[in-house]
Amino acid sequence: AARLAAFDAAVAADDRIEPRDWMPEAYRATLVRQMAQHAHSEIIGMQPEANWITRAPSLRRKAILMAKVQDEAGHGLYLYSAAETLGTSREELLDKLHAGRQRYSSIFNYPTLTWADVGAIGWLVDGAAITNQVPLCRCSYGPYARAMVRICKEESFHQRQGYELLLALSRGTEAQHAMAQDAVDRWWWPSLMMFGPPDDASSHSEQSMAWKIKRHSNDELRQRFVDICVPQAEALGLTLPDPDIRWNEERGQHDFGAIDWTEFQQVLKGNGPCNEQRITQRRRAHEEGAWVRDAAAAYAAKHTAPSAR
Amino acid sequence: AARLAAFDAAVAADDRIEPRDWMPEAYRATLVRQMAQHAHSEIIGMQPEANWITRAPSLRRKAILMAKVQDEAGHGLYLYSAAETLGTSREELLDKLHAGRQRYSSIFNYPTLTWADVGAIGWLVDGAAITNQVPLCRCSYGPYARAMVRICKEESFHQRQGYELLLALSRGTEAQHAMAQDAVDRWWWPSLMMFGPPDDASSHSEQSMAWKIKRHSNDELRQRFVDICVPQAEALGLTLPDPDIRWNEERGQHDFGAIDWTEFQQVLKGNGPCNEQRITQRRRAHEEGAWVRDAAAAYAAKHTAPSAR
Amino acid sequence: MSAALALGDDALVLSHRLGEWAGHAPVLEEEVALANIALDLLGQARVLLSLVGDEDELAYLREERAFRNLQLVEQPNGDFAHTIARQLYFSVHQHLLYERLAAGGGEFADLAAKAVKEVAYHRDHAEQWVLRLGDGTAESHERMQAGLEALWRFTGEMFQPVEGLDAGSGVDWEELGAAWLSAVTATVERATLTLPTGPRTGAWAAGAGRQGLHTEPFGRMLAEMQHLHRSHPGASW
Amino acid sequence: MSAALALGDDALVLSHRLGEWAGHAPVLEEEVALANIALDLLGQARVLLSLVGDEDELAYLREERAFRNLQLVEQPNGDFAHTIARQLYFSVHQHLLYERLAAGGGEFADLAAKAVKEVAYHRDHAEQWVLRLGDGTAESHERMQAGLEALWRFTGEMFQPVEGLDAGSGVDWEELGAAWLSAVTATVERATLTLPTGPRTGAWAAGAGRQGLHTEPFGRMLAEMQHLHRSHPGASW
Repeated sequence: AARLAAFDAAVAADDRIEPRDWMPEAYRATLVRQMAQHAHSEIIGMQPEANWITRAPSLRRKAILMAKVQDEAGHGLYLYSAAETLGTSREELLDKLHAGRQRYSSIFNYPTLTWADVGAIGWLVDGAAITNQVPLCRCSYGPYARAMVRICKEESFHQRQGYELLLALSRGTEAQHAMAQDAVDRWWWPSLMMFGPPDDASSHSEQSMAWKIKRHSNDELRQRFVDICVPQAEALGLTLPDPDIRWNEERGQHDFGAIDWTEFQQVLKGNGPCNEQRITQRRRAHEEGAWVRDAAAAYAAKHTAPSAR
Repeated sequence: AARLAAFDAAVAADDRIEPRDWMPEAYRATLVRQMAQHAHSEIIGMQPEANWITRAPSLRRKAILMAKVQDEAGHGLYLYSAAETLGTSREELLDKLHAGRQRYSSIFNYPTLTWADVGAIGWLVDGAAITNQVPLCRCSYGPYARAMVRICKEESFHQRQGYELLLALSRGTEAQHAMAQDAVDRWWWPSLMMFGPPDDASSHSEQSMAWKIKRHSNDELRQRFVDICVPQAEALGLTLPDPDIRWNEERGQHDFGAIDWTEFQQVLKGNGPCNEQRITQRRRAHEEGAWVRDAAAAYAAKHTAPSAR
Repeated sequence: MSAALALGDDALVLSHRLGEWAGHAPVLEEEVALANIALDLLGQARVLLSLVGDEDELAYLREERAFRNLQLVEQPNGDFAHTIARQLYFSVHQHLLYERLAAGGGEFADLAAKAVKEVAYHRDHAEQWVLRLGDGTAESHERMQAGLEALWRFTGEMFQPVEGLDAGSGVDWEELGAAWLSAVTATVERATLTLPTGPRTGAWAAGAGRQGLHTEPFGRMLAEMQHLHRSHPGASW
Repeated sequence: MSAALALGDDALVLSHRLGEWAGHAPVLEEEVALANIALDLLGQARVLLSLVGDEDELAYLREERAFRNLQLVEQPNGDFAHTIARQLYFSVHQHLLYERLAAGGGEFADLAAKAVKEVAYHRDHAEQWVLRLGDGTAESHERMQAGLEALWRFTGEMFQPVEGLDAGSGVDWEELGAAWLSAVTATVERATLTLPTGPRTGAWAAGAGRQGLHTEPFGRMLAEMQHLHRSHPGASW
């Protein structure tokens, strides 16, 4: 009880909880679940973009895209490491991902159909991710907060690159402009769904807010995202596919249309366009890599410094 | 001895030897070897052309190419069937091919690097094959001769299509013309090698001539081929890559340059550009298809007409 | 002409996928058979696309989002059982559709009447192989079942009405869907296999191919198919 | 400028092949490492191609026969051991070559001096993995040996003089070949593997990449790489 009081006090004082500190089991479990989902999203999220590395239309863009996908692998590494501070190994978390017992962000179950999708992912998907993640830099769990600082910095770089890619297309040929508009049409609504169900239907939120893992509600963040995107879309010369978007003087925010939560639920349930494909590729890479990991382990065991034996 | 005399008489009289007829073991062995090599060449020969089916530059050409590759599979079927009349199963012959104990024509160890190569294979490789094969339509062994009649008819169709493909390129854009010339430059010499070593170095020829399996020497056929190609190249507006080609009034034939038999021997020995690739693809297709063949056999066994059980 | 484009693209794309088998088939007879089917489909595609415009411009110069084929036909070949599952689902559909179009007397009646015989052969080829693989060995049974499962989710799209094909041309889409289901069920059961039970379209992917929404492997297929043609703008071949 | 084209194409093509690993690597650390190497090579390629002309025109608008890269670097990835074998053969060569170019004071000296550090890392990465796989498990040993064998025949081409790179730029090709052989032999033996013994070039393929003669998989690689760029003539990206 004393430990719980100390924990509560630390959280209340906006102190950081560190791995060696005592913490409630539910807090630990919530963090592991969230960090794992976040790490999984980084590595599954490599797939839709990697789909275009080999077809990038200029060497400059190819270098940018490769570096971005590499950063995502790097983010996966930080996040799995941060989760390890809570006593769960990467191997364990990957097994859960492959068995379908842990999730990754549903957004990556949509396909990248054209080059413009790479831009739309940068602008909208990374944009939504940042909106979600910036508050996590002040999360009560230290290792997670510190990982997020680094990740957010890189993500905002990616977001600007995505925006700039779309801008080049929007100002390019007619076909390029159409490609950019088409991508925004397809990615806009799924991006809004990235903030999760509406507040009145969200189950985990309250406790997470109390623990200062989460600091804003889904709907608050979604509104913030819409307000950021509307002027950016205008600057891009592209239209957001929602006729109901308009400035609401009274609220000082944008109104926007109703989200089709049926689609969200379907994708979440595994019936999205790429659920099967993403998890299959991930499992296959892992299985086909097993002999490599085994070899590295066997070699390390053979060649440990003799003094350590 | 009486049987041998009857056999010799039949061959001398240009009668056909049929499967039920007695024949010398060496005659049978020579035929099996030659027909197997011929059948193997058809199925390995599908690979360099199939390499371009998915990239054919017009739907008309794609249809022509698909049909051609299909014909080659069909020729393989006739020839394996013809070989079966001598008591060797297709399975057995394929095993020998896959084990490297029987050969296929070395020409297929060269890669198809551009679309024009499809034309050059049709014009030159099929052209050389026909020159070799037309006399086989009068081969002393009936089933082989009859298979060759059908095959030659289709091959000469392919040869004309190859010629026409090259003609379209030669008369097309500058880049297309260059592509055609480049292909002819690469395929000309290997095509001349298809007739086998020069007569003074050829081991099997004499006996085969006596048995009327072979009716012309390697050098005779090679000369015939050169004489056919020279005016065709001119009509195509393409150059044969041999500065020594010139009309010899005295002989009434074309002179031509010396062949690099070192290259021929290297390719024959397995060191050509695609030897490894061709046989690996063939083996893999066979191995990966094993479960399909097993299933078909198991099904057939289960569902044989009850009366037959 | 969107119906001609839809049917033409189905034939064009499936023909291409079957063409990828050349040199890789499990047995020589199947090199011949798969090429045969691919050639029939390519022939159909050429007739149908020519109703819309220049066949080569349409095949080689459209971008991915302008193709109107079913997502089913663009799926990669996988193993032989996977290809056969795709053949079963598509050829039963095409056979039933072309029968109805031929009988319906609409604008595609002649074309369908000409093609229906070859399509019946494609269907027979697929059904025979489903029987052999389903009722062959344990391994082939398992692979055939896996092929049927993997592609099941793409089958719903086949029965979403195609603009330009309606009662006037002889097609009642609901009836077509029911006829397909009963034909496929019969074959699957005879082959000792089990009809898949999952959803027959993805949430967002429902009928998406006809609206130009495809799957990721399709873009790579088009890159290979179109590269040479696009490399020589304006050239004749 | 044919030397810049040769070296630039080597880097461009190998970078592309390594980029194909993205999302498929056996372990997350290798996603990072392979992408790192691919990025270094792409950077080199951009500098080198820019010496010759517009980097994108050269990368996207040349036909297969105009590429001057070694056949080694265009070989498909195969399994991880196959990729590592390709990395070993190439990166040891590139490291030794760039060391000599940097020291030689010729026209590529500055460029090579800048790149030699990253190339040393590529070499170290490859050598470490050859050790781990060769001296790891029985399976990894066998796969690593198979990778070395399969690519051995493409190694001879690396030591055929490149026009524009001679004694003046610090390269003695025979000495380079000997240095390579001794370095590769040392690593292979430390890894308990056996140096392959077959011929080091195909008869007709000897040094063929530098003359624009490539292998069949390269054409498909280019189709994928160039398709989008070629689909929008004149567009900026």
